Amino acid sequence: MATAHSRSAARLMLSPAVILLLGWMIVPLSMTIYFSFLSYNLLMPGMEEYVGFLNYEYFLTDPAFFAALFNTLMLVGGVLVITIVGGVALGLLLDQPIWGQGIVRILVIAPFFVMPTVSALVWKNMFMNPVNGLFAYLAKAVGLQPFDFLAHAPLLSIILIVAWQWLPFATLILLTALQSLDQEQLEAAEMDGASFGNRFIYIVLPHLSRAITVVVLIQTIFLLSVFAEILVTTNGGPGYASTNITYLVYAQSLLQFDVGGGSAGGIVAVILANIVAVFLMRMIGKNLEA
Amino acid sequence: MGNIVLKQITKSFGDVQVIPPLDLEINEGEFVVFVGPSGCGKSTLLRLIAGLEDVTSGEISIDGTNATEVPPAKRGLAMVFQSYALYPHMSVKKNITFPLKMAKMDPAEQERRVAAAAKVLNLTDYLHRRPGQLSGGQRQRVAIGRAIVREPAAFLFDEPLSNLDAALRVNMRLEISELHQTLKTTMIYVTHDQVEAMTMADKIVVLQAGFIEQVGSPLELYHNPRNKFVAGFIGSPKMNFIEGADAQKFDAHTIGIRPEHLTLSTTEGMWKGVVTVAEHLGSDTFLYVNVEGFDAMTVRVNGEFSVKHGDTVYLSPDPEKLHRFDQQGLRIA
Amino acid sequence: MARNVSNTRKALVTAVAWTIGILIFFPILWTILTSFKTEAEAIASPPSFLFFDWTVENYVEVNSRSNYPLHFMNSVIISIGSTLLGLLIAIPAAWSMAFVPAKRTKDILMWMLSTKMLPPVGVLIPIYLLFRDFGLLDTRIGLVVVLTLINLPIIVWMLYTYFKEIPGEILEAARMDGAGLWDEVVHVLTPMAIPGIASTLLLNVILSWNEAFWTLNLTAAKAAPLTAFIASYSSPEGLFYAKLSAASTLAIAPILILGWFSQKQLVRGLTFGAVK
Amino acid sequence: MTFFARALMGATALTLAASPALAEKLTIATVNNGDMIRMQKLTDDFTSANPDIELEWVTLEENVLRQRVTTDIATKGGQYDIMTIGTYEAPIWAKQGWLVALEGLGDDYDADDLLPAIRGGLTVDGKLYAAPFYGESSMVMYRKDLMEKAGLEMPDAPTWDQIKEAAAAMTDKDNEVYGICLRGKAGWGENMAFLSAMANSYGAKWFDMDWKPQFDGEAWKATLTDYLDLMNNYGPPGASSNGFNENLSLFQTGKCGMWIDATVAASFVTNADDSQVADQVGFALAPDKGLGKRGNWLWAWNLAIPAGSQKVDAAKKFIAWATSKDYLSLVAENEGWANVPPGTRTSLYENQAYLDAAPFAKMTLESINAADPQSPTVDEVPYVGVQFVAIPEFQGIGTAVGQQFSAALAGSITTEQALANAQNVTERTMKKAGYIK
Repeated sequence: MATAHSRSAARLMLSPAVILLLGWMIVPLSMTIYFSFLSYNLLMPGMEEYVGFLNYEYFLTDPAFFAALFNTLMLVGGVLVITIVGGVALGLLLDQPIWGQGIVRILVIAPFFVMPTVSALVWKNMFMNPVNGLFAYLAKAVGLQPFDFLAHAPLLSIILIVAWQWLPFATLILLTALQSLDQEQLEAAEMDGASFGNRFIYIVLPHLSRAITVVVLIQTIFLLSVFAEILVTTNGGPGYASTNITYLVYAQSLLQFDVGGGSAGGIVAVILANIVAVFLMRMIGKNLEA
Repeated sequence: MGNIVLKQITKSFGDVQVIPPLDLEINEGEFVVFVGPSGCGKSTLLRLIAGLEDVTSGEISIDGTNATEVPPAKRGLAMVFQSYALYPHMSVKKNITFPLKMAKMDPAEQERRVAAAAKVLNLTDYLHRRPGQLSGGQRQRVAIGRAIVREPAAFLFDEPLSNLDAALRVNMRLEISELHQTLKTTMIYVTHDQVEAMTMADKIVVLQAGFIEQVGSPLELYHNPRNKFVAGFIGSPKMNFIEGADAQKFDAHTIGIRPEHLTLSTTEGMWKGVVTVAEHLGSDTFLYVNVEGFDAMTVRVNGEFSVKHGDTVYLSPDPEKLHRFDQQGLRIA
Repeated sequence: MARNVSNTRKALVTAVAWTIGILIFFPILWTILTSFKTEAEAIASPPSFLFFDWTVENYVEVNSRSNYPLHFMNSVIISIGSTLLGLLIAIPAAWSMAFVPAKRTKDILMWMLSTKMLPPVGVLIPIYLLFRDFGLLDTRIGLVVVLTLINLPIIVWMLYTYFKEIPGEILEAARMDGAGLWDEVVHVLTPMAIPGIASTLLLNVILSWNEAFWTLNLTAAKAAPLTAFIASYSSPEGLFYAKLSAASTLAIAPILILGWFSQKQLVRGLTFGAVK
Repeated sequence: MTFFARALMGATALTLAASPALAEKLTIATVNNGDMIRMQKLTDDFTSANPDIELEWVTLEENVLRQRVTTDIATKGGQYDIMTIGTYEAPIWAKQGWLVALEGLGDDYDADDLLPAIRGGLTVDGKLYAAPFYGESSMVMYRKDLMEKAGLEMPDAPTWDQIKEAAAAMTDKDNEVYGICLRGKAGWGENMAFLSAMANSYGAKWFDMDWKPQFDGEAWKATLTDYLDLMNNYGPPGASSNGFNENLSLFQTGKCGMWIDATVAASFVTNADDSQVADQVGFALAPDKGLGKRGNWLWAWNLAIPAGSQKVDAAKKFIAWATSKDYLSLVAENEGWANVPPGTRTSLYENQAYLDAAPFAKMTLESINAADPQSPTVDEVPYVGVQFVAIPEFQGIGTAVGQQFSAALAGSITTEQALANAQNVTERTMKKAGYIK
């Protein structure tokens, strides 16, 4: 609702952002599409030739591709589940009256500030290392064999590291949402005879749905392109056990310097990301309208 | 200054026409109230005059010049919003000064006008407070202050009292009326409350679904409503409407009779009914009477009149004050 | 919370909350502690918690090997620069989306967000070639531009949700009061949205500070921020836990301190108007 | 577009101009290895002699470094004036014309003093394209005390069977002593460097003369089986993520009985400051299987100048300084002879002071001389390179195969699966690249 004047002003003010993002998307993307139809190895310049869909064929039939697809979904899903369940639990806990709430909140929020590279290095070397790591020490102290996290549960280990980084984010949003819950509603439900569990399911959770939606949306955006954590800890291995799509594309284009193959992979990743985006927007768009 | 003429203006949002072709003339110095049920287009009409919305077709002229394409700031109008729309990050003084600053007025003149407005509105002691530290009535006055310093051609009020409690509302109503007496500037006032319309207006414009149902002075509307809608909308409690055989007796499709124009008797009358609720207000008593054959009727009687729930009473209309309407709801003269 | 809670219960909840808080914080604490150990002590078994010979030799070593002040300044300039530039572009965009919504506003917003889902590795080579041609490799300006672009969708979205909470009538009042578009945005909207803008700024400084792909791949020496600094300690020959810890502490400390000091603002920023 | 480009370039030019441009600045990309870091600390010696040259260091972890410099040189990004590159890259890049030939490094540079095996790997068409900073082969490092305790003696040139016997004898898992530590972390420069070299001694090879991958052969099967056998029975936990550095710290903290890895490690494990077992380390040649090849590799980290650099003269000056005989003496003066970068110059191995200080010197030299990149395998092969195949595709397939073997070590797939996958991955890449139809 506005005048033609303000509408054209609005278009003018929106345009820098749209044009920049469009440029940022289209220029490299069209180059990538172009490269994806070439046989183009960075180490052999001057040998580029048109090869049709060969790069796509190789990328999509690569046994690593399906592993990577699965791992990507597991990684995103796993981290989302851990952070949301953990975030709700922590939120409920911190919503209680406690001494030193401010300090606890500072402790809980801290991992969010840590660079992904640093957190991966610290977890890998100082905690998960089966010989010198702290977990190995604890295991030995109670008489257990140290567990080799990155070799025997590589994907889970990465999920844990990433979840550690994102738990503060989820906790804070959910905590704030909990704090805005009308206390009278809960009391009314209690008067109506709802148990704690019922109050949680019928009152608290619906109230949190919007906050959970935001957590899912934002985290998915970042989790789809988790990269540094894998590069630092497992290099995608052993085998393809912790290779996600992003890492697979990286391996193609920057380990093998197969720019053609990497570009095809990049385009496939873009398509997949858009499928996820559409799903997400459908699911979430409604929840955000209100 | 302050003569506003609307010629054949229409407004559509997409395919929906919210204002069909409409003509209206507002004279200089008039206090005009747009009244109607919510969604009748009265706020949209005000926003069209303000320039916050474009007209789809037609022409708006202010003081004889065509203002249809003129941006809001240049129309020389001031507006008071329902939510007051004060700038929360500015002090009262800065709020009031803002339009003057935007007009790049001489600072000394700015000072003078703000001081004058503050004095008129009793805001002098609050000039350095933020809107958040003021009561609802004070905020309302700041919003008005911000409007008057500009010395506009006309004031536009968009339901300005709806966020105030009942007592304050009566006060502010008086203050705005007084302000109008002092300034003698055109004022256009939008409300859904017919009491505000009746008490403040020189001229009432009754709107329904974007149509102007009737334009006239408060008493004109009260006494000679042009149609059933206006008759039902103006006046409190609402007019009683009777259809069917009883209306036929008066050569009409529908007859309307105001609660204050019914006489009540415990012994005889035209219609017999049973009292369902009696509201004793002290000076007056409103009775809701279930009359056989048609709906409940409202009757206004003297406060001393003693009846209670379940009593049987007889009602008779004052034939002089009877309103008759045809099948289309138009008044039969 | 008008209810009275017994002190026993409060003590119990406090104990649980503190335990969990410390557990979550522990990796960071451990890193900081390790940075003050000698390399041998850093891998000693059993590990020493507080009672070891505190030493700053790792910090001395890190500072003699790397130009920490340069990397630090680069991180500051790049993260703040890109955030400010982003705000400059995003404020008008968010204004127009929030106050003059069109049919496709929601779609544009979602499209903007979806550009963030593209894997950056897929477009590194094209961007590298473009940067080379524009002479932007290893320049702060180049990184500011890239980080602005990758964070722009988030900035626009956050501002949009904040602006939506500002009643449109206030902007209309400004328009009636004779404010032009510029005055409206500068004198009315921006000051009213200061808390929202501040938290958007904070969150984006953090995201830019920690961005490790573009900052590492588009820089060499002059513009390399702390993410590149860390890359030189990640797995050298010999024992390195203590030096890695010192370097890590140096890399995360500034943003950790900033985050803690501005915690309240940030929490609002993180909630994205999600909680309304 | 051009306007935009110019505006941006103008803006960058302004920022660049802001820094004092009196001295010539060299941007040097290096790997974060000990010898390189030592060089960084000693550069005052160079800059005081060359006040008009300033040095800027980009120190990165090996994998990141390789990716950064390769991207930069292949796209002609021009971010570095001097790059640290390996023996693998040098010939490939030189053939592409990406490197400046290192002629005129000064009269006293004495290129003929460089070890022939190392120099040969860096020479293309008779010209040197990269100057070796340090060179290495691989050898067995073992704990003399543990061998003695086990009642065994390590021959100077052991066989794989003797290695296995020793590993079994030394393993004492209760006390966290593991008989043997080997690389397990996936990567063509990590586990595959070791495994390719080991495979050479088993008579295995990457490709036959038709570039057909050979992982389906018996020789590779024997190699991988023995490797897994050794590691599963006598290796440390978490071996599948152990690379050079991880094993080094394990060995230094006394957790390994033997370690077969780069000869440069010798100076670290015998350095009493870092190593808890410094005085107990013995050295032996890499093992063999009696087929005429030993399982040792050949590698050097080298300094090279990308073609198109505007600062070739200054860069040459620096390279001449960093890889000179004088630099070796400089390190010896400051840090002792044991810490000089090894494996590049014949004269070093004729220097009695060095031989006295470095008990591993003789074995290092012998190992380096025993490696022959031109003829790495028992059978004839179409490629050059001991623990790598000097073709551009190798980084990709080497790492992919390394992932499979690492997965086999982690126990998530079987030996047969690993070999089949390796064969498949290699075949696909070679087909795509057009080596085989």
